[in-house]
Amino acid sequence: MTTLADQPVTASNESFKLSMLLNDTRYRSLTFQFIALVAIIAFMAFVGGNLVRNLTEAGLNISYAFLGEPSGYDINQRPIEYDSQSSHGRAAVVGLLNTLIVAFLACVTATIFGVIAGVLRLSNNWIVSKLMSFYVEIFRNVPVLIWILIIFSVMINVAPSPRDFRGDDAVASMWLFDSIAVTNRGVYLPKPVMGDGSMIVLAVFALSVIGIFAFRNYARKQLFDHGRMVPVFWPSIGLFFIPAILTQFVLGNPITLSYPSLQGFNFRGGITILGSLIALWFALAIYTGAFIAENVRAGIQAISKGQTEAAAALGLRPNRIMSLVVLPQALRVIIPPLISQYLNITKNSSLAIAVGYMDVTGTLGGITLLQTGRAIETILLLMAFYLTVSLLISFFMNVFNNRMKLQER
Amino acid sequence: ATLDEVKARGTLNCGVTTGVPGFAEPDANGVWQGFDVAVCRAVAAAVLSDPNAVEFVPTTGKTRFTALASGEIDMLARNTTWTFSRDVDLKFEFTGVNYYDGQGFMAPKDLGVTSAKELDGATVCIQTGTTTELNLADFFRANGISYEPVPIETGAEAVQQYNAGACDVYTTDASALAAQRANFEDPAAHVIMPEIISKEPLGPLVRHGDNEWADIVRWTLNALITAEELGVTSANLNELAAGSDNPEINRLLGTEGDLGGMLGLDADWAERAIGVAGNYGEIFEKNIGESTPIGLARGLNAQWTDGGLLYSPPFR
Amino acid sequence: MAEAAQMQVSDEVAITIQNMNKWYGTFHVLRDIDLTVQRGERIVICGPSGSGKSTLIRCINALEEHQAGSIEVDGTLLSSDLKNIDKIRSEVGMCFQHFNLFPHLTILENCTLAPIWVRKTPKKEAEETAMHFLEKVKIPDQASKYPGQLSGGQQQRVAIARSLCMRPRIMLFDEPTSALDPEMIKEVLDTMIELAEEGMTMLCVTHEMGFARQVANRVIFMDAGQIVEQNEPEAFFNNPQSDRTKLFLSQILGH
Amino acid sequence: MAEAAQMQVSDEVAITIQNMNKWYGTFHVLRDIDLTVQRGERIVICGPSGSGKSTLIRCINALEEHQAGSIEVDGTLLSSDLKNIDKIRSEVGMCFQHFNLFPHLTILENCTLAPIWVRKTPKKEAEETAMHFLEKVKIPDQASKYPGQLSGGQQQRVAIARSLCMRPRIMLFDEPTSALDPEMIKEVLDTMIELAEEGMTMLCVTHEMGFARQVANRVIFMDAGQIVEQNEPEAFFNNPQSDRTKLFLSQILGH
Amino acid sequence: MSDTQAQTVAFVRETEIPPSPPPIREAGAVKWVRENLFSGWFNTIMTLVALYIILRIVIGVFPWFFNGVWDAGSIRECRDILEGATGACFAVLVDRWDHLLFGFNYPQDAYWRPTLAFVLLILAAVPALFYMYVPSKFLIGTALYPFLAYWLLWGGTLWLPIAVLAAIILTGVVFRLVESMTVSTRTIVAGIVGLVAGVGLAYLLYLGAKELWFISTSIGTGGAFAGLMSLVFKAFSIFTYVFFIPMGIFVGYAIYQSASDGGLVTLVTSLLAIALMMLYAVGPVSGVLNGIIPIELAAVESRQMGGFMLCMMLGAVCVSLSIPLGIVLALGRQSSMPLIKGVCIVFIEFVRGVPLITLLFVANVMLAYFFPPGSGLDLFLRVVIMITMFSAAYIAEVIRGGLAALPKGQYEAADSLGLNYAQATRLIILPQALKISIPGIVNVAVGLFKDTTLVSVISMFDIVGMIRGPIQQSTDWISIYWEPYLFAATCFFIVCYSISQYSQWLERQLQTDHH
Ligand SMILES: Nc1ncnc2c1ncn2[C@@H]1O[C@H](COP(=O)(O)OP(=O)(O)OP(=O)(O)O)[C@@H](O)[C@H]1O
Ligand SMILES: Nc1ncnc2c1ncn2[C@@H]1O[C@H](COP(=O)(O)OP(=O)(O)OP(=O)(O)O)[C@@H](O)[C@H]1O
Ligand SMILES: [Mg+2]
Ligand SMILES: [Mg+2]
Repeated sequence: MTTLADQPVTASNESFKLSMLLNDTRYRSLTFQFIALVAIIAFMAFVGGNLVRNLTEAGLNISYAFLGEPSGYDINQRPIEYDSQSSHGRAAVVGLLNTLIVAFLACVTATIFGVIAGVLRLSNNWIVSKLMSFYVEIFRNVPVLIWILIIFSVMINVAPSPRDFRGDDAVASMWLFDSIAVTNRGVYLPKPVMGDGSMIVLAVFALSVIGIFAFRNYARKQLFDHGRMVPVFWPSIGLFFIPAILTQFVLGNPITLSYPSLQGFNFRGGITILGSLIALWFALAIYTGAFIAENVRAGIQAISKGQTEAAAALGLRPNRIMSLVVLPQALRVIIPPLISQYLNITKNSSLAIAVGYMDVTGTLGGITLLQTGRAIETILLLMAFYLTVSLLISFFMNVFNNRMKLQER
Repeated sequence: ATLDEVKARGTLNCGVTTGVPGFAEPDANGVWQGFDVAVCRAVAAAVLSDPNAVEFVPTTGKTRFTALASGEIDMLARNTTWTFSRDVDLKFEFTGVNYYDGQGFMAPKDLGVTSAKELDGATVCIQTGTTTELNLADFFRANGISYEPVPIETGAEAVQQYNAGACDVYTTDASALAAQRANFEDPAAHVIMPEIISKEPLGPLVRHGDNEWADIVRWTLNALITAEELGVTSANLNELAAGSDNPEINRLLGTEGDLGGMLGLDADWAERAIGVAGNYGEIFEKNIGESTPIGLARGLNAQWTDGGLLYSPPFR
Repeated sequence: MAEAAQMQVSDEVAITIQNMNKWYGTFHVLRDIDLTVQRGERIVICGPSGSGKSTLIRCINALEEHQAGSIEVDGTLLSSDLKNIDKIRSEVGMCFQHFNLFPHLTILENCTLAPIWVRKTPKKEAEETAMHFLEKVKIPDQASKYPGQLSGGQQQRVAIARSLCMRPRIMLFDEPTSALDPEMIKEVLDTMIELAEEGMTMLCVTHEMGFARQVANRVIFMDAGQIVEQNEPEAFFNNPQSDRTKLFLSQILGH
Repeated sequence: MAEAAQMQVSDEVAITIQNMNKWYGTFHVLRDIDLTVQRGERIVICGPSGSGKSTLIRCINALEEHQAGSIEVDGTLLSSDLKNIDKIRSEVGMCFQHFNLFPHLTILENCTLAPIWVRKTPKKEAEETAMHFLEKVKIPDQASKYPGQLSGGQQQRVAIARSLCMRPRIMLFDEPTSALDPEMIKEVLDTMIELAEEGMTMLCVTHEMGFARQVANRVIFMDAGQIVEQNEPEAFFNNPQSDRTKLFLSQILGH
Repeated sequence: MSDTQAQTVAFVRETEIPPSPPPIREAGAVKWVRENLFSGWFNTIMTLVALYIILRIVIGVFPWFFNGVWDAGSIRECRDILEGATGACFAVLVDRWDHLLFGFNYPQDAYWRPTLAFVLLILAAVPALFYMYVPSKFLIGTALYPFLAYWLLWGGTLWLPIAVLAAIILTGVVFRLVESMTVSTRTIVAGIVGLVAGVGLAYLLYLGAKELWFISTSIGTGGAFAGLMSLVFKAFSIFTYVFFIPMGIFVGYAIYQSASDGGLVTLVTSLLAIALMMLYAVGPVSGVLNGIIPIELAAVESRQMGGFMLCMMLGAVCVSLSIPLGIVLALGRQSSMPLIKGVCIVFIEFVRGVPLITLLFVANVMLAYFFPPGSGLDLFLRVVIMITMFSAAYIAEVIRGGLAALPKGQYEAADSLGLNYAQATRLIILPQALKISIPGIVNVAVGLFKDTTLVSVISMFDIVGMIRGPIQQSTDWISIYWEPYLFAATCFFIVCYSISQYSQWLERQLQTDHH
């Protein structure tokens, strides 16, 4: 029946009366919104007018010209090229990248800490579960700023300084056949130097990584098609290392390592991971890990006992119950709060300056602000940056939530 | 105008740091003490006849300029370096220099470094705040050597790092270096290097455009300096205020001429200012001098007559 | 119908429980349970709430440990040996009161999960079996939906199909209809009757007396953790021996 | 009994629905509904699931908007004018399938809430009225309990009492018994019969045919958003006219 | 049916089997250790690792802790006493105890006031926290507490908080009065109120329009963006010029019109009443009363507050302010009106997206520019505004969860009983939604309390600010590090841990509660 009657009719030919603006459900909400709009504009007028007047009175103007001027200061961690002659704008970008670096590292590590602690908290080993509760409670209930300060200080006092490596009676020594130096200024790792043919080794390595995925797929297919269980873990490990190492050996060591060594005041050569980065990274990770541990625990406990029992009654073994039944469901519960924790890490990384790590709050919102005195401009930029990051993260979270929504009637 | 506001309010709002040993710090009773603080008190005594009529407003490096610009404070007396852009671009008025500082380096003796120029590749702890990072960058750049900066917010944290060996050298204003070193467990194990890589004239500042107020602050500071030059001390102040043979002392202390009236104050404004804690030299000795735990020598801050830079324009 | 069903009872023993006792802490839930179930027998267990019915059948597939006595299923002694537990569980299907379907998997995946991972059945084969049993419980067209999209009766039938996919020799039902409305109860009972007619060994906790009369070989009445009375349905309902049973039946039938 | 009840129907019109149409998006749920209800009439609405029964009675009480046609309740035209909506809602009581009691308030508070806040009745008076109606539905002793502490049947009766406290002239019931078990159904139906005997105008969506026979003046059968047939109960059940009705009745009575 | 089978099957128990105690396999302690610590190789390894970690920590910290010096005047004296041994210098806590707790600036003879306020806070919190056990009349004490606490902390005349309280109570009376008026009386009130509100609004809007024009003329110089902004503001200004009179008339008329149902009139009258009283009555009345019967404490300015007390104050004030704001935001976000919903979403997402420390910078360096020149809001107030906004956004999200958890039937039932939006929200929806949200709100509160330490970055002397500023930078305690931080951590741990334990307890209570 595709008659006119299949479409809703909206026409209403009552005559309009002023009181309908208030009493008629159709106009009422429009009226309220109009009033709200006027109120917002009035508020803007108040705030904006004061701002303009105050700025004129102080003889200030809003200008972002300073971003193009040379910054004049150095930054200890430079993901992109930068020196003291670069502009403030570039310094801001360096800081921004530094923020993202530490936030990313801390997110990954916090997740690992959190998952381990959350699972161990449910362990039936009394001492371990109590230790984890202790960890969670002590970190959750003390401000993160204090933790950052304390952890940083512990690290610089516990790790040896480069001085301790010096001399014949050195108190400290490098790890793993003199290839890694752990100092309170940072960790120095060997850096690969690409010789001839190293591309082949890399290619083999890349292929073997792809191979691992292929192998896993194959194993799954074997199970699904022929009901044969192929072991996956050890072959994967082998596949990861053996082909690349063999090629390296066969081609006569095209990739060599340049080891860090103590030269002058510091270790040089190799890859440096700054101490302040490590401290902030670790502090944020261990602090947020405590919160994530709670989320993980709650997520696992949210899966009703019935699910485990049903799986057990079907004959599934405990590790399979975990991976096939409990975890897939628990993840739905765990991931949304997990993402908020990631947001928190990003925001808390703005405390970086307490350990001397030059994140965006340290460069743009710190030295640049200090040198140029452009408080309003820099703070607006800062807010815009953090806002963008969190909106992006929230966006991904919503996408995830929608995809993972349980099908219901 | 600021003067009227201050008088009407009955207190002087003076911006200070959140704490620099010897320069500005609240003691165990919460009373602000220190070298910068003394300037505030002197101004308060000159204007309001009461050295305690000061509301100390602690500011950080980031907040100090807005606090002054927005009128939250009447004057800023904290370690703020007098630079061109602050004076001109940020629209402030520096009213003089109460401490000639310069950025220096400190290193452990066993590092075997005697000059800052040997610091190629060193890790440097910088206490951020004023112009330190810029000076450092300029110095190393000018000498064509490299370094690893470690910016740190507070002196306490810098000392933590420095003592744990997380940095080879520690740089900040020489006065602060000396103060920190004096309180190390073994002060003798550390050397302050001869190079002073920057000029850091530290002084009080006020907002641009209110010249009457700027004059009051400027000449109060000058009164303290001149008093030392002329030998006016807290001990002989009362005696000299009754009149002396030196016409300049008389003009300073208001027994001759009407300098106070020109400032919009009364005749014995300077006497009150000096009466708070004595002249510049006395203030120096009491707060940061060699007899204190801070233990600073006069150095550049000696009177010009003693080979220093302190040179107050004449009271005439 | 009861006569017809009885025909298929064989002389082989499926489950032997001897002198089994269980405690929760110091609370004695099951006392001296002795029970032998023949292959193909269909047993209905009833009794007041809290009498230990659920606990009993949960002990049979090792969801709970018992502390004394022995349980033997298909000749395998239930001990704390994991191998035996696995063996028993793959032979005993269980159907819970609250279905306990896996909400993150489709109906088909619910049904093929255990065959693939426990029995290592090839996926294709597992899916065929699953569809077979889904047809049996009359919901093959729901196979690709998620549990949350089905009605209660349908969910319960999926739960039955899921256990059947493991081709168990013995099925345990724990009040399979008590969460359902009358219309759905009928659907589920029909499915169970069909199973019964095929000669499946069944232990079923239920208060559906109609079902008991129609299907069971034996009705067991439990109270306070003990088996108080057991008999053939006709005899049990028409001529209960123990006073406790009489009281219980008067309540349940009068309702 | 049906005759006795019929006595009280007056000639005044309580509800007039003319040519009413409603859409959800583009889905046409109600089509050309015409219905006149006299004061004191008791109407039972039945029909297959999804036929729009709930939607119809929710429109009468403005819980849903209709897009075409008119609904007039007690002489007040239901339009988007809030005043009219308020007026109608205070004259029409509604009783939901899932009770929708306010769990954070006691039974007494549930019943006095609307009289106090909407009718501005003094609290004391409102409580007296509430107790009166709670007595009427035979649960005066539960007045100070919370809804969570009552059984389903008791909750449903509280829901009825709650709407009665507003002294509505018209009561709408949406499957008031379908969430209940048989014993509780009886409790609720008894209460409704009592109300009917007092001459309350009632529209009731239900499949309880016993209730329809005993109480209704008229039975309305809906399908696919249309009123397919309406008649007096005897005639409706014994001699349905439309094929659709016959089919429906055969299912529902055969069950 | 064969007879034999019938016989084997029939079974009737003749005697009851008595319950017996469970079999005992192993003795208590040994069994416990075996089951909980060494029940498998994995468990055994974990136990050993855990024990090793604990041991290391204890060995590392023990001497430092127990060599602690408690009595010294400065860090130098401490060192002399220790003579090179490892040991803490807890003397700093003794020496600066008052500063750590109250800040260095709070008058020493008035320490009893915050202490008393703290004790009273605990007493006042009890009826709210344990509402299920404490008779609800004790909540009156909780409601009175803020006024008393204000007086204790800030000093001044007691009559001021009393006058404010009186104004609030009076407003309540006005509310009741207008609500219970007959329609004809209310029409008169509505007329007057409508006139006042209409004229007042029109005037405010007129000022706003002028202001907007002023903005547009003063930003329109540099560059395309500024030009565009200038145009936008011009448009706004014209919009407001066009609408200020109609708007005033309309709002006045609307208030007048709503006399019959009374909701709007009542609300506007009460708002008007409280605004007028706050502006014109509270100050003079309290002044006069204080003139007659002076009850005064020495006034303390908020910039003199500091130490842990400042954290507690900020925490308590901001949490209690942000709950109502959070409720409004949550309701706004659930609103069906796109504009209002949009504004709430933008606000919430904006505030949640920015670190608190940046917001605090805003409070410190920017907020002053947004107020009329010279109005000089004090820093404490600015910080309170920012933290309140911050936590309100989080609380709004928690409450939104609670609102979403309510079944739709509750809204429908309220509608069908004829309750209007305000009544339904206040009587039906919020009580239930808030109850669900309590644990979440408590979590936000704990987080907020911890975040109060961030005010140290804008030169306020909370406990961390106190340590990083005046203590570590004093001549006596120069660069002392561990001891004060340890103390601060302990303070926070005690408070936060108690709150989170409370929250868990409450969660359990709510679970077992009738629903
Ligand atoms: N995990 C447990 N810990 C302690 N006691 C328990 C536990 N599980 C069950 N019980 C107790 O054991 C007794 C038997 O429980 P069970 O579930 O077997 O009863 P049931 O006969 O199935 O009752 P219903 O008909 O209500 O399901 C009950 O009294 C119950 O309270
Ligand atoms: N909010 C909605 N949006 C879209 N479609 C709806 C909505 N509510 C109900 N419907 C549809 O409108 C139709 C009528 O629904 P209604 O609830 O009135 O049926 P009913 O006759 O009461 O059925 P039941 O006996 O199952 O309660 C159904 O097909 C339903 O799917
Ligand atoms: Mg049970
Ligand atoms: Mg319906």
